[in-house]
Amino acid sequence: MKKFLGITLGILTAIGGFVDIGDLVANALVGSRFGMSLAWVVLLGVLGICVFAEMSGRIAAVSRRAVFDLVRERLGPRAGLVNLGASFLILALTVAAEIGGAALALELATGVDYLVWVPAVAFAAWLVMWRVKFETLERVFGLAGLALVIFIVALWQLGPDWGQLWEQATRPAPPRDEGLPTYFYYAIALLGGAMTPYEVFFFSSGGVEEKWTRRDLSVARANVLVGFPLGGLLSLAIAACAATVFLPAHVQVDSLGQMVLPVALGAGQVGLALVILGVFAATFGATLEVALSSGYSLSQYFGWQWGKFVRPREAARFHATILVVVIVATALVLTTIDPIMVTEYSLVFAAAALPLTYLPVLLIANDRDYMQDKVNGRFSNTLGTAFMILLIVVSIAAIPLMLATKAGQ
Amino acid sequence: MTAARVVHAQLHLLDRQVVRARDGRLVCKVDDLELALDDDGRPYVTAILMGPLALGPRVGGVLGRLMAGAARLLGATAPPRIPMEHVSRIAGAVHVGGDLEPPALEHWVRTHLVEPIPGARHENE
Amino acid sequence: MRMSDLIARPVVDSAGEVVGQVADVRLVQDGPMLRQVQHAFRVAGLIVVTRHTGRLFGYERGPAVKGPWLVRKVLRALHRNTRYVTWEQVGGIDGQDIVLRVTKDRLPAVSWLYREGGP
Amino acid sequence: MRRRWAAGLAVALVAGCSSPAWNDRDYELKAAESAEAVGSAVEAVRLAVGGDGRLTRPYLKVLLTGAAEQVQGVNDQFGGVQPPSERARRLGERLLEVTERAEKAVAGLLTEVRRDRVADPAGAVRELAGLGRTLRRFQEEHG
Repeated sequence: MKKFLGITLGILTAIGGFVDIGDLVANALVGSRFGMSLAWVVLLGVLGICVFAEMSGRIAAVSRRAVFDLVRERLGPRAGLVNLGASFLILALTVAAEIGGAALALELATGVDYLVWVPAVAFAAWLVMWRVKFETLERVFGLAGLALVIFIVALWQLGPDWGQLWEQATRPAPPRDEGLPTYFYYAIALLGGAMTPYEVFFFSSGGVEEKWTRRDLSVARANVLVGFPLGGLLSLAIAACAATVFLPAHVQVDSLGQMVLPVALGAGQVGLALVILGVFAATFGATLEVALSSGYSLSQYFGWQWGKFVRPREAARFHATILVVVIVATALVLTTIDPIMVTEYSLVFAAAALPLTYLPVLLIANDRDYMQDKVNGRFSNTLGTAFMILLIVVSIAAIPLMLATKAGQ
Repeated sequence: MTAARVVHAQLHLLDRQVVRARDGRLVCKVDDLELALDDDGRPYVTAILMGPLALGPRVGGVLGRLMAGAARLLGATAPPRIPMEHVSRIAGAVHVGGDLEPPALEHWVRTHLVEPIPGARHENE
Repeated sequence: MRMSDLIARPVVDSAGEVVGQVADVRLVQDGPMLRQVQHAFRVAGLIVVTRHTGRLFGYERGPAVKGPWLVRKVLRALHRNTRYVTWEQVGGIDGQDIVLRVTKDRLPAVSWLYREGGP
Repeated sequence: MRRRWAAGLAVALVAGCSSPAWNDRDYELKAAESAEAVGSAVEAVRLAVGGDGRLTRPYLKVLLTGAAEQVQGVNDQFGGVQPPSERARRLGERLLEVTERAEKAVAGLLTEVRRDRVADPAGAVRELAGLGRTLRRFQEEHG
């Protein structure tokens, strides 16, 4: 049991990273428009995030340094500041979207307008970050997010044409009524969603919060190898559900309510209750993950004391950052801006900034000053380099593709 | 006697995290290094400099000036320094001994914003 | 004086020819005693790059560093003209530039630092 | 860097909004897009109402509210575009006739759910399926 609870950091990171509000809807939308023909991107994203999360977990365990520490150390103060500005903007937007997402889940459960729930969700999230121990937070929300497994059950009960899903998945090309640029635009959005930088900010900082040491290297690795593939599996199940129910009916999913419909149709009211619980846990967990990440990245750039392993007064600037981010994000959601649209955009912007985060991780994982005998092997380096090339291509293509396809319309 | 240790300023010192050797608390980044000249006119490192007045000039541009300007507005005249003799280890982080004043901003945020909120002084549950 | 005053400063040789700019500063712990505790880090030399190619990432330091093959190759190609200047070869600072006592062709490549029998 | 992103965001947001139709073909494409959007909402409502017994009332209410708002939004937006010619005007009227029926159907279902539950699910599914087919055909003819 203790071993099992040891991997909840990976599960929370992955649930909050893979199946947060933006990805929930993006996966369902992609499933409803492209069937399973973009499944390869999710698999690629799982592999990529595993490679880099493993490196950043290893760095955290061996040197007790988290990712944004390394970003400034290797990119220098100026490029580091550019990355910080970009990341911070994306993080603040994402916090807004996640708060909105959790409130939308409550709306689905109660029928009461989501705007009413927004202040309550934001306050609860802040209170949890202020008072609850890191490990408790990670266990409660990581495990509650597992309710999303209902997507897999529902898919099975919907009784899809497995042969057809498989055929879509093995034929990676857009369906006849979709264009190639749109196809690649969504490929980038999915890859950006799978490899969002805050996943490694959070995962490595979480490792430091949990006081990982060299003895925990196997725990770190287990976290990566269980958490992220699980997140990927859920993403695929969401897309498959949408492909089964919505693709034949020509419905293009654009809301959280539509996104959970296949589960309700497949698994009934119990399924509906579970999926709403899962969505709430995932988005609320993501709120915590992203808001904490904003504190982590700012503090780690400037070298401030951060973390929940000290009393709040001893990490005053860290907690103040989180408080301000939550307040600003709440104000943003209350303007009634569509939270789902906000993440769709921030996913693509995040994709454009990926190399700036992952290059320093790759470099430090090779540095004996930090890693002593635990530097990258040839396997990690080969995969890491291949992904660096891919990420550079993605980052160059992301924004032009967004403009060319009018954000995938 | 072993050969004298060699490090590179940019690679091993600048922008590294400074931690308090006693308990691992995070102090600051190595924002810059202070140099003095020895009897033969050769420069050597006397202290680690921290804070916006050290980082601002390195960032440069409008942002860098803004950073330094904000610090001056709050009454800072020179960046806080940690003398090199307090440095006990240079590795993935720079470990320093001695007692350090909390930086001005941390102090201000602590007393004016964080401590008034209930629970600020307690361990998390 | 601060370390950042040295880094990124242009370097010219005794004939007035541009060598490049300072990318990193090599420090050796054999300076004056600090409060009888330890020796200070003394500036031993400058690593000078021909053009601004960003940070060195540590890959120019020779065989001691292992890294992804491709990244290593790219950085090595970018820094093939990187030179090492000992502090003794530095004449002084003239306005913006660091002026050397020797000509450019007398400066060793940085990889010389890591050869057997190097300093 | 940040400024470039902000500019990109602004352009993307503006591109998503309505703009005047330059010629007949442009208007026709706008009509097809609107038909697609309304069709998508109508089909989603059809699926939900068809599985009525399996959904909770608050959930169905939220889903229908969303769909009603979407259909109404598209109608308002498309109705606001000035047709460039007489032929285009007739095309637009043909579409609006269908989408306004869809708007009414969804709004009616929403009222029923607000009060209690859908009175005649089978009949509603038939009606929505018919609307969905019509819109789909329209989209394929003009898209």
